Amino acid sequence: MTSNERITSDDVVAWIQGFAQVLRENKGYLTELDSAIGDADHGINMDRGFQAVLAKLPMVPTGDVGALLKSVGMTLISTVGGASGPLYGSFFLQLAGTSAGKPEIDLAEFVAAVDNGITRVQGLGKAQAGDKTMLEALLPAQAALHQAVDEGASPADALAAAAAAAEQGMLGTIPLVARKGRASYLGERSAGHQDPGATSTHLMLKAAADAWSRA
Amino acid sequence: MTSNERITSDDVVAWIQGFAQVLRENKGYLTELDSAIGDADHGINMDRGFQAVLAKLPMVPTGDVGALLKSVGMTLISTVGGASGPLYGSFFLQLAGTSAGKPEIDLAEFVAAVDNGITRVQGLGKAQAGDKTMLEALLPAQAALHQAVDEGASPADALAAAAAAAEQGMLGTIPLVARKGRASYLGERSAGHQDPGATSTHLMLKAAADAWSRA
Amino acid sequence: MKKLINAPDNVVDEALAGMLAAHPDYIRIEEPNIIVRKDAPRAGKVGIISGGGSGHEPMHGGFVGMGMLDAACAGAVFTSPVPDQMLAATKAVDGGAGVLHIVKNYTGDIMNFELAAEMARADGHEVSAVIMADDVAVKDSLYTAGRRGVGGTVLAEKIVGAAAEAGADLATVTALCQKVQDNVRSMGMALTSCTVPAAGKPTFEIADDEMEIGVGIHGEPGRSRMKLATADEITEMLATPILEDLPFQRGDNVLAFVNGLGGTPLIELYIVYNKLAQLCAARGVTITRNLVGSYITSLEMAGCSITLLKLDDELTKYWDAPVNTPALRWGV
Amino acid sequence: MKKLINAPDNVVDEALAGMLAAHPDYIRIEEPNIIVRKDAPRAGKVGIISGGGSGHEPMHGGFVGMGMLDAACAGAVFTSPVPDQMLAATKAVDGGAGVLHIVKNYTGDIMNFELAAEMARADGHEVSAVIMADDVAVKDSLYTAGRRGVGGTVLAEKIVGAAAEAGADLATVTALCQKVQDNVRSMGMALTSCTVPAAGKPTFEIADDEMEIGVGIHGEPGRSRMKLATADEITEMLATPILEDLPFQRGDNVLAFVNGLGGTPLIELYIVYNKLAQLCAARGVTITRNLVGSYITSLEMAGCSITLLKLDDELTKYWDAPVNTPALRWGV
Ligand SMILES: Nc1ncnc2c1ncn2[C@@H]1O[C@H](COP(=O)(O)OP(=O)(O)O)[C@@H](O)[C@H]1O
Ligand SMILES: Nc1ncnc2c1ncn2[C@@H]1O[C@H](COP(=O)(O)OP(=O)(O)O)[C@@H](O)[C@H]1O
Ligand SMILES: [Mg+2]
Ligand SMILES: [Mg+2]
Ligand SMILES: [Mg+2]
Ligand SMILES: [Mg+2]
Repeated sequence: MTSNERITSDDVVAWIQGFAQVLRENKGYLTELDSAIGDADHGINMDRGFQAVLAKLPMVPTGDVGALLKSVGMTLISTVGGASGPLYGSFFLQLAGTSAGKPEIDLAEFVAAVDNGITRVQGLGKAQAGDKTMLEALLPAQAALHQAVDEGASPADALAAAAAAAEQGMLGTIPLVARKGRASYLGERSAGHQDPGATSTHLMLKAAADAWSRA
Repeated sequence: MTSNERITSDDVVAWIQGFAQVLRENKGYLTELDSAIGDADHGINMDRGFQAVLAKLPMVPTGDVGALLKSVGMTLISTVGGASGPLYGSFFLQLAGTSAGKPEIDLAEFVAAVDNGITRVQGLGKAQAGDKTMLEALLPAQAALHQAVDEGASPADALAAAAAAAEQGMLGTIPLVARKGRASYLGERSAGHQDPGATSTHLMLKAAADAWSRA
Repeated sequence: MKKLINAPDNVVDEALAGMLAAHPDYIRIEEPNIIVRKDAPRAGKVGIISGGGSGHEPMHGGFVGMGMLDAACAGAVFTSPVPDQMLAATKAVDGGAGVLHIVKNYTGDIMNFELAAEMARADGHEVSAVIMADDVAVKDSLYTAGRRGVGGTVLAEKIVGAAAEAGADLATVTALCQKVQDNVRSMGMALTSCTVPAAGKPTFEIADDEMEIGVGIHGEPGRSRMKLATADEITEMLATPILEDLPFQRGDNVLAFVNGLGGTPLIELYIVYNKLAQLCAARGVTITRNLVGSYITSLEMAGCSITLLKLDDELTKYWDAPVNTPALRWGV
Repeated sequence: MKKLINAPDNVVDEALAGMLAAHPDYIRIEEPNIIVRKDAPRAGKVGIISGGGSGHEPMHGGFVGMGMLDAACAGAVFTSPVPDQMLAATKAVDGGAGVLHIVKNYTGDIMNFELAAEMARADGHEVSAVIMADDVAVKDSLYTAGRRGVGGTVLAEKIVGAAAEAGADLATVTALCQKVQDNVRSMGMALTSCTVPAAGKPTFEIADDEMEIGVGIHGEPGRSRMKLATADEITEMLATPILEDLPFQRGDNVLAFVNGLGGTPLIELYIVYNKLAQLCAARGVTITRNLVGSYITSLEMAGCSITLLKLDDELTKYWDAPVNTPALRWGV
């Protein structure tokens, strides 16, 4: 891919399928992270949601990025539950935002949609940077994406940079004391553990980078 | 002691105190035997009962073998519960039988009382030789006691012989399949385990032998 | 041993004190450890008493109240109460119409209740007794102690209690209790052992992948030790011997009772009930009444038992009759 | 993992099927996994719905019926239900007087109920919501998710359900529910962990001589991991922070609720209640109502929770009002 390459609905399908695959493989790992500071279900929740997403894919009109992302968001909201359901679900609904009917979008459009998604996650969850949530992965990724756009990077390179930034953010959750979500009940005892949601967010971005670099 | 020696109320007190002591020491062992083929409480039950018996001793008129044995029987019935409570309790009530008011009794009187005690145990429990109950220890002991009387043995020697016979009977319960008591619910699976009640009965007779040989 | 207790020797006394503190409007506690219906004796009403070792809560004390038991005798954990208790209970509840002793078939219970009945009769009380022996896990025989009294006892206490409340005489409630016994069958299973507080360690060892089928409510080993199975398979292992023992036949109406043994949560009992309902339907046996919950327990043992009672109009009427006790309540 | 289940993924569906089979006279089950009062909607009556992750049975489904909930939404085990469920439940029970959502304070529950309320309002339903957050084990703060909703929820559902049954309007029941929240405090402890079926292993490791004080109903770690203590010491560790938080004061009348977490038998709960009654009495706090049993559980976790609700005449009246559900029943 090069800077002027675009993100097609096939790219999005590959991303979603890749992420679902990764969640399958990391179901136990994410659940284990959640059992340390939460209620031992994050991997189970995300896997349940994305298996449902895969089941719905065939029914989604092809060649429509917006319809695709909207279906993902709706399905997650309807099947995941917990904190991650509304958060990931609304995030994907916002991603769908302006791309309804479009067979493909460019990186700038994608990044603008990601901005809306993050805004919605913050609006719903009332969390901020430093609260030890998925935002610890999303916010650095957001910055990386904007820089990539400015530098005219390709979608694949942009997402690779975003995934790398998210991974740093994910690792950065370890020392943090949670102030939102179930982990916050632990207070000080939440420090020393990696946040499950930040981890799944890193996996989500990495799945996009992997899928699109293969394109 | 010699054949014409008699069993005084002090001898009986020494026996009861000795048995209570032995039950304390074997509480865990008897309970463990009961947990294999019963409900894990025989040692607890017997210990509870004989601790109550000890507590009552000071209130019993001295120099009265019958009153002493009656107090033991009544206390056991009122404090032990389970199968062993009525059985041991009634056994001691029968032992008290004809010795009311007597400061001492001879071996023949004692053995006759034991006969009544065993008859009562059989009447209450409806068990027979071979059913894997305390009778496996009582019946051989009964035979040994009668032989001892015929041979003019001393109470101490008679009880030593009875205890030895009871021990054989106790060991003899191991291969038996229980037909009475909780253990009978196990059917074939009760074989291979020593009966708790036969074990406590052996300890009871051994306690008498030990107490009286010291006299 | 992980329990919410203070000292093993105080478990029964403190639990009774807690029961009294929680339910002073239902019960009073009298020495020696008997739970008596607040307004007993009721003149002209047959007194219904039961009792047994503790560790099976809410049975029996939780069933003392209007339309069920007049008194319950609480023995040491898993040890039948002593005759003094049944004698005191009989005296406390005899309203002049006599007293029925509902006795679970365990050697100790039988002998202690018998001694108590002897004494009570000697004191001029009219006493009858019915032996509950509904556990099909135990092969019955004249030469053995016979079947254990388990879940059927709960149903008998409810039904007989209703009849006594309605004014039936001693002969009638005694016959009714026997009728329940003749028409009820049960079987249980354990996933884990229980621990008798005074013993301090599990009554039996069981591996993480094993279960005990046919276990007794005192942790007595059962019919067989098996590899862990699914809820559906377990339900079938319990229901089939029950159904075929009476036998329950096509066209029968039954009360189905799925009971938790103390350490098993309600969500699992409903899964068992779901399968039981299917099994009964498949045999043309209609469940017209049911009870799902932990009513006859074995301390903290994880597992369940199933009880089926063949119903007719009389039994159904008395089951439906109002009951107002700490553990069972309806129609009031 | 030792459970009476078939497959982890079927636990909730099969338990609901079992509930329906056992209580067809109380409830109906509608897609997607909502338990609806048989006769809902009732014209002119405010609808009361709640819901949350499964694994807390009988809460919430066992509280659906006359005088309590009109519908309960059953999520996956320990995972809040999805908005579709609360939307469907709201539609199913709205008798024209609006619907109250009783929400336990967990991020997931809050967000899913919020999304559902948005959709329901968009469909023309009048919806209000009250957040239950009564767990004093969690230090409260504006900057955190705040306290967890635990045992107080059971009491709120009973009291608010009675008011709605009596014809109170949406604003009134909403204010009443908030009043319960403002006057109720709880804290729990665990002797053992629970195991989420889909996870297959215990949520947390705990040694044979340890306990977790302040545990959450999803096995969330609590205030502190300590050496096992006596029931009296544990009761004091739970009751003291509760009493001092509101605070409950000399002269107050309270409802005392001693709850089992799923793996703890009733006999132990009565021992805890016995001590709790003494502690309240010592502080001049009078227990005028009580509830002892396993009503809000954490799968098979062994442990208990204590909840105290400060009562006034209004709350007492609605607590005493008739209730007829699978899990709570009196006055009918
Ligand atoms: N208020 C919030 N804002 C953003 N993310 C949150 C918030 N609360 C929780 N999360 C994320 O959700 C993750 C937990 O998701 P999950 O375990 O599926 O839901 P639940 O906590 O309801 O069981 C946390 O690791 C955290 O990253
Ligand atoms: N019918 C009976 N006749 C004689 N002895 C019996 C009978 N039933 C049980 N026992 C004796 O009682 C012992 C068990 O006593 P214990 O454990 O204290 O009572 P329980 O079985 O009620 O728990 C058995 O080991 C057996 O020796
Ligand atoms: Mg979670
Ligand atoms: Mg025993
Ligand atoms: Mg016993
Ligand atoms: Mg969750």
